[in-house]
Amino acid sequence: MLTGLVAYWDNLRDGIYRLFIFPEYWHGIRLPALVPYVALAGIFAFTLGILPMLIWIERVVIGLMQDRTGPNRLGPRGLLQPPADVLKLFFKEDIQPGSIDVRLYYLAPFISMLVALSAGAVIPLQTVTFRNVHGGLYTVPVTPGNVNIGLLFMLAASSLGVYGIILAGWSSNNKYSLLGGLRASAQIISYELAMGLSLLCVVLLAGSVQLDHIVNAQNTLPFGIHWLPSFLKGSIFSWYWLQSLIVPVVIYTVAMIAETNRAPFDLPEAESELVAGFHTEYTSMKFATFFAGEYVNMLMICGLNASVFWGGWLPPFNCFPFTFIPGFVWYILKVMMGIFFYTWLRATLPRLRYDALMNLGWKRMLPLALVWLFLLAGYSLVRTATAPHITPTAVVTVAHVAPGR
Amino acid sequence: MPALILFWILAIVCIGAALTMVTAANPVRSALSLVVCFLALAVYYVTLSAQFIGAVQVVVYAGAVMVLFLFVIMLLNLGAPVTSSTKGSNQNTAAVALGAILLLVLFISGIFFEIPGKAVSPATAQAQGTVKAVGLTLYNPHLPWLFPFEATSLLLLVAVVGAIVMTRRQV
Amino acid sequence: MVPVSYYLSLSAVLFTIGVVGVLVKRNPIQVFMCIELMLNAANLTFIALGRFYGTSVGEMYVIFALAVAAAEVSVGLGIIVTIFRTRQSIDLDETALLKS
Amino acid sequence: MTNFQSLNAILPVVIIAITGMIVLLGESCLAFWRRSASASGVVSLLGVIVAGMVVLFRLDEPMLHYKAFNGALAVGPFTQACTLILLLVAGLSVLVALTYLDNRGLNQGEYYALLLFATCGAILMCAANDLIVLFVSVELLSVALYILTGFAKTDKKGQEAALKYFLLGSFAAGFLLYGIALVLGGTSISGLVGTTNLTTMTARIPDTPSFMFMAGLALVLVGIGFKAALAPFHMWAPDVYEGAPTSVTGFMATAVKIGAFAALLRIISHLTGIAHFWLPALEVIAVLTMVLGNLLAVTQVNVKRMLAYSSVAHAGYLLIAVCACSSTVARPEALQAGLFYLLAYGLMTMGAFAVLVYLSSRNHDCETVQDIAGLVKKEPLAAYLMAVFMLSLGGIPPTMGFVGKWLLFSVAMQAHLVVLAVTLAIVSMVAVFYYLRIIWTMCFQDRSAETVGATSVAPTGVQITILISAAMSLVLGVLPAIVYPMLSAAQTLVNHL
Repeated sequence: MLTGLVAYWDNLRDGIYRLFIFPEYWHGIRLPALVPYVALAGIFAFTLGILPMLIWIERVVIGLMQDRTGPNRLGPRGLLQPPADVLKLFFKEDIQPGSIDVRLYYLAPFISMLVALSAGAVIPLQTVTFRNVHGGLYTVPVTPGNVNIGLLFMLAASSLGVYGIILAGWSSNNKYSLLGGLRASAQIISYELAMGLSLLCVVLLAGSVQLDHIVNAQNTLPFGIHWLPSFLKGSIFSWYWLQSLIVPVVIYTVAMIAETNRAPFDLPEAESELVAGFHTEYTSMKFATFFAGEYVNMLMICGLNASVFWGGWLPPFNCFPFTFIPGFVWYILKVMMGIFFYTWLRATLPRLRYDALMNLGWKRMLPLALVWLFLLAGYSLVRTATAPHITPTAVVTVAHVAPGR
Repeated sequence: MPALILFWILAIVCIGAALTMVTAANPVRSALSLVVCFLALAVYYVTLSAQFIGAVQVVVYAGAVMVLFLFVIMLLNLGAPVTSSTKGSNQNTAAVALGAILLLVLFISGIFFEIPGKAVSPATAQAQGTVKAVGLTLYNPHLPWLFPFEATSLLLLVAVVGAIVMTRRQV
Repeated sequence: MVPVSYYLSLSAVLFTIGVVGVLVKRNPIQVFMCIELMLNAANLTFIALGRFYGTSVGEMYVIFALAVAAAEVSVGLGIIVTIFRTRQSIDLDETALLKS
Repeated sequence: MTNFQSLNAILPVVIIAITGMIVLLGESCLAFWRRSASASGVVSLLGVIVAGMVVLFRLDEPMLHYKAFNGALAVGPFTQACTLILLLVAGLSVLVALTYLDNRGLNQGEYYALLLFATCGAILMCAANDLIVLFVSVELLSVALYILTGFAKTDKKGQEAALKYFLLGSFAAGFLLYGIALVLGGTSISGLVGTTNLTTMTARIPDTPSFMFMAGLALVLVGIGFKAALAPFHMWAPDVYEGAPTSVTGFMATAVKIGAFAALLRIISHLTGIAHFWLPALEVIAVLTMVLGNLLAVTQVNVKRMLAYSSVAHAGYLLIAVCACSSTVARPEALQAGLFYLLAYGLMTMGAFAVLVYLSSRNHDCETVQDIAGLVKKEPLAAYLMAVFMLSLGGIPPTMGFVGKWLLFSVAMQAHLVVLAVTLAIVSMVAVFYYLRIIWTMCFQDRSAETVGATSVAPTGVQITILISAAMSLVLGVLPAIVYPMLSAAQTLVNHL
C-alpha cells in the first residue's frame, strides 16, 4: 500500500519534471544563451519592485507585533503608503549643507546603492533543464553570472558597501555623521571576519565557492545517511543550516544583521546618540538612495543566506506538493523569511551598547566560528577517510541505540 | 582587439588614480584614489583569468586594508591637509629624477619581455585561475608552496599580537 | 591577447609612481599608501607572468604578498595610532626628536 | 623528503615558534604566570636552550643535507651554523630583556613572544632557498621588530623610531617583492616557467643573463641592503637604533644583520657564474659602507648612535666576505670568515648593548658619552668589560674582532679584492679612534653631576649576558679554532650546490 503510494508520487513527480524540461532551441534562438539575461532582468526587476513593498511589510509586521494598527490610511490596508512615500521623497526639498566635500557627498549614496545591487550578479535563482538537439538532458543554473568565485564575489560586494557609509560620514563635515561612519566601518570590518569564517564552514562541506555548486551539494540525503527515505533527499534536513551543525548559521545570521547595520546593531545611525548617524545631512532623493541601498543590501545578504544555508531553490521536502512549486518561488520565500526575521528582531530587541557589540563580535563570534571551522574540518576529514556515509550513520545509530535498548 | 582597448582604458584609470594618490594633498582623497587603482587592478586580474586573486584583491585590499586606512585617517582626524603635503622642492626633484631612472630600467626590462616557448591556450590559462586550481597548487605535496604558506600564518599571528600590543592602552 | 610586456610596463609605471610617492610625501599615512601601491605593482607582474606561463605560479606569490601586506597594514596603522596618541600629530618633520 | 621529515629538519624553528605561542597563551590565560615578572622570560630562555641543544646534537646528521619542503628551505650545516649563532643572540637578548623590561616597567610577555617569532624569521632567512620564502621570513622578522621597536608606548622617541623603521622597512619590502617578480620573469628561458628557487635558478641563468633578471637581482639586493643597513640605504639605522629600547636595539643590530648576511651569502654563492655583473656594484657598496659608517661614527656623542654607525661599518666589513664568494677558490674561506665575523659581531654588539642596559636606570637610558664618563671609578667591572667589547669591535688583537677582521682581510686578498682589503685596513684605523675614545671617556673623563648609577633591580640577566659575551669574545679571540669545525662544515653545503 505504502510502496504503491510512493511509486505513484514518484511517477507524478517525474511527469511534472518533464513539463519543466525546455528544448534547447526556440525559433532559432539558443535558449541557454538567454538564461543569464533572463536571470539578470528577473533579479533586478524583483529587487527594485519589492523595495517599496518591503517598507510596507516591515511596518505592518511591526504593527502586528507591537499590537498597533500600522499603515491603514492610504488604500486597502495602507497598501498605497509605499508609493506615497516614494512621491514624498521625490518632491522633498533637496538641501545641500555648506562646507561639505561636494563630490564625495553626492557620490556616497550611489556607491552604497550600486555596490549592493552588484551583489545580485551571482545569485542563482533556480536551475532549468534543457533537452539538447541529440535528446540529452542538461541543467544550468539561472543566474546572471555563473562564476567560480560566487561566494567571494558576494563577500567582496558586501565589504565594499562600507565605502558609501564611511564617505557619507566624512564628506558631511558633521561630527555625528563622522562618528556614525566610523562606527559603521569598525562594525562591518569586525563582523566580516565572523561572517567569512561561518561561510567557510559551508565551503568546507560543499567543496566549492560557486553558489550553484553549494546549493546542489545540499541536494543529498541528510548527512549522507543512505537508508533515509528519498523524500528527504535535498530536504530541509539536508540543507547546510543543519549539516554544518547549526552554529555557522547562527553566526552568519548575527553577522548579517551587523553587516547591514540593522537593529539591534544599528549603532551607526543610533538616533538617540547620533541624530541619524551617517545620513544626518542627507535629504530627499539622496536619503532615499541610502534607504533603498540598505534594503537592497538586506535582500542580497538574505539571498546569500538562503542559498548557502537554506538550500536555495530546493523545496523543503522532495515530494509532490512541494516539488510542484518552481524553485525560484521557494528561493524568494526563503529570502522573505530572512526579511521577516530582520523585522522581527527590530520589533523586539533593544539596541546594543557599542562595546557590547564589539565584544560580541571579537570575543564571542570570532572564536566560536574559528573553533567550529576546526571541528567541521576534523569531522569532514573523518568522513572522507572512512566511507563517506559511515560516520554519520554510526553517530545516528549509536544515538538511537545507546539509550535504553 | 577589445582586450587591448580594455587594457588601455584600465591602464589610464589605474595610472591616473595612482598619480592622483601621489599628488593629492588630502589623505582621504589619496586613499580613495588608491581604492580606484586597486579595483582597476582587480579587473586586470579577472581579465588575466585570475578570478580568485581578483576577488581576494577586492576583499582584502579594497574591502579591508583601505577601509582601515580611511578609518585611521578619520579617527585621527587627519582629513585636513597639512600645510605642504610634500617635502622640499630639492628633494622632490631628486626623487623624480631617481624615479625616471628607475622607470627607464624597469621599462627596458619589461618592454622587450616575451615568454619564450609555446604559447598557452586561453582555455588552459582560464583553468589556472580558479579557486580549485589555486588551492590544488598551494597544497600540492610536490611543490614548495606549503612552507611559505605556513610561515605566513606565523607572520599573521605576529601581526595580530602586534596590533593589540601597539594599540592597547597602557595597563 | 594583450602581450605580457604591456602588463610588465604598466606595473613598472605603477611601481615607480609608488617609489616617487614614498620619497616626496610627508604624511606617513600617504607614504604608507604609496608602499601599498608598490606591492600591488609587483602583484600585477606576478599574475601577468603566471598567466602567460599557463600555471598557477603567479597566484602563489600574490597570496603571500597579500598576507604580508595585510600584516604590515595592521602593524603599521597600529604604530601610527600609537604615535598620534603620544604626540597628537603624525607629521614627523615638525616634531622630530631623532635628528642626526 | 616528506613534509614530516621537513618539519623535523627545521625542528629548532618549530620549537622556538611553539615556545612563543606558549608564552602568549600563558600570559593571557594563566594568572600565576601573569603575576610573575620573569615567567615568560624563563620559558623563552628554556625554549631557546632546547632549540640550541637540538641543533648541537644533530650537527652531523646526514638527513640535514637535503632540501626541506620541496626546495623551499635548505637545511644543512650552513643553516645550522647560522641557527646556532642566532639562537645564541636570541638567548642573550632574552637575558638582557629580563633586566631591561623590569627596569622600565614594561614587563609584558608579548615582548618575549615577539622576540622568539623574530628569531624564527631570522633563522628562516638563513635557511630560505626560495626568494619568496626569503621575503616571507624577512617580513616575519621585520614586523616583529617594528612592534618591539615601539614597545615602550609612552616613549616618544621609541614611537618615532618604530614609525621610521616601519616605513623604511616596508619600502624595502616593496623593492624586494618587485625584484622577486622580475627574477621570476627573468629566469624563464627556453619555454620553461620562471623560478625563484635558488638551486633551480643557478642552473637556469646563462652567462649573459637577461636584463630583466639583472634588474630583479638589483632590486632584491636593494631590499636586503635596506634591511642590512648597507651604505646608500643606511639612513634609517642611527635614528632607529637610538630610539628603540636598548634591549631591542641589541637584538635588532645583531639578528637582522645575521639573517640578512646569511641570505646574501646564500644568494651570492648561487650566482658565482655571473660574478662579473654584480661584483663591481657590491664592491662599490662595500667601500662606501665601510667609509661612511666609520666616518659618521666618529662625530657621534650618543653611544647608541655611535654603535649604530659602527654596525653600518661592520656591515661593510661583512660585505667583503660576500664579495669574496665571487671567486670559487676563495668561497669556502669566505663563507667561514663571514660566519665567524657574524658570530663575533653578534657577541660584541650584544655585549656592548648589554652594558648600556646594565647602566640604565628606571627612567633614564644610558645613552650619551656623558653617561659613561668616569665609569671606571663607579663600576669598574662594567667599564673593563665594555672596554673588551670596544677593543673587539675595533679589532684589537686578543679579541674575537681581531681574528674576524684578519680572516676577512685574508679572504679579500685570496679573492684578489685588493681595494677592499686596503679599505678595510685604512678604515680600521679610523674605527680604533672612536672605540678608544669611549674607553678614554670611561677612564679619564670626570663624571658630571647627574650621571646614572647601576640599576636598582637585581640585574642578573644582563650581568650573565655581559659575562658570556665578554668571555666568548676573549676565548674565541685567543682560540678561534674551537668553532672552526662547525664553520668548515658550513662551507660544504654551498660546495654541493
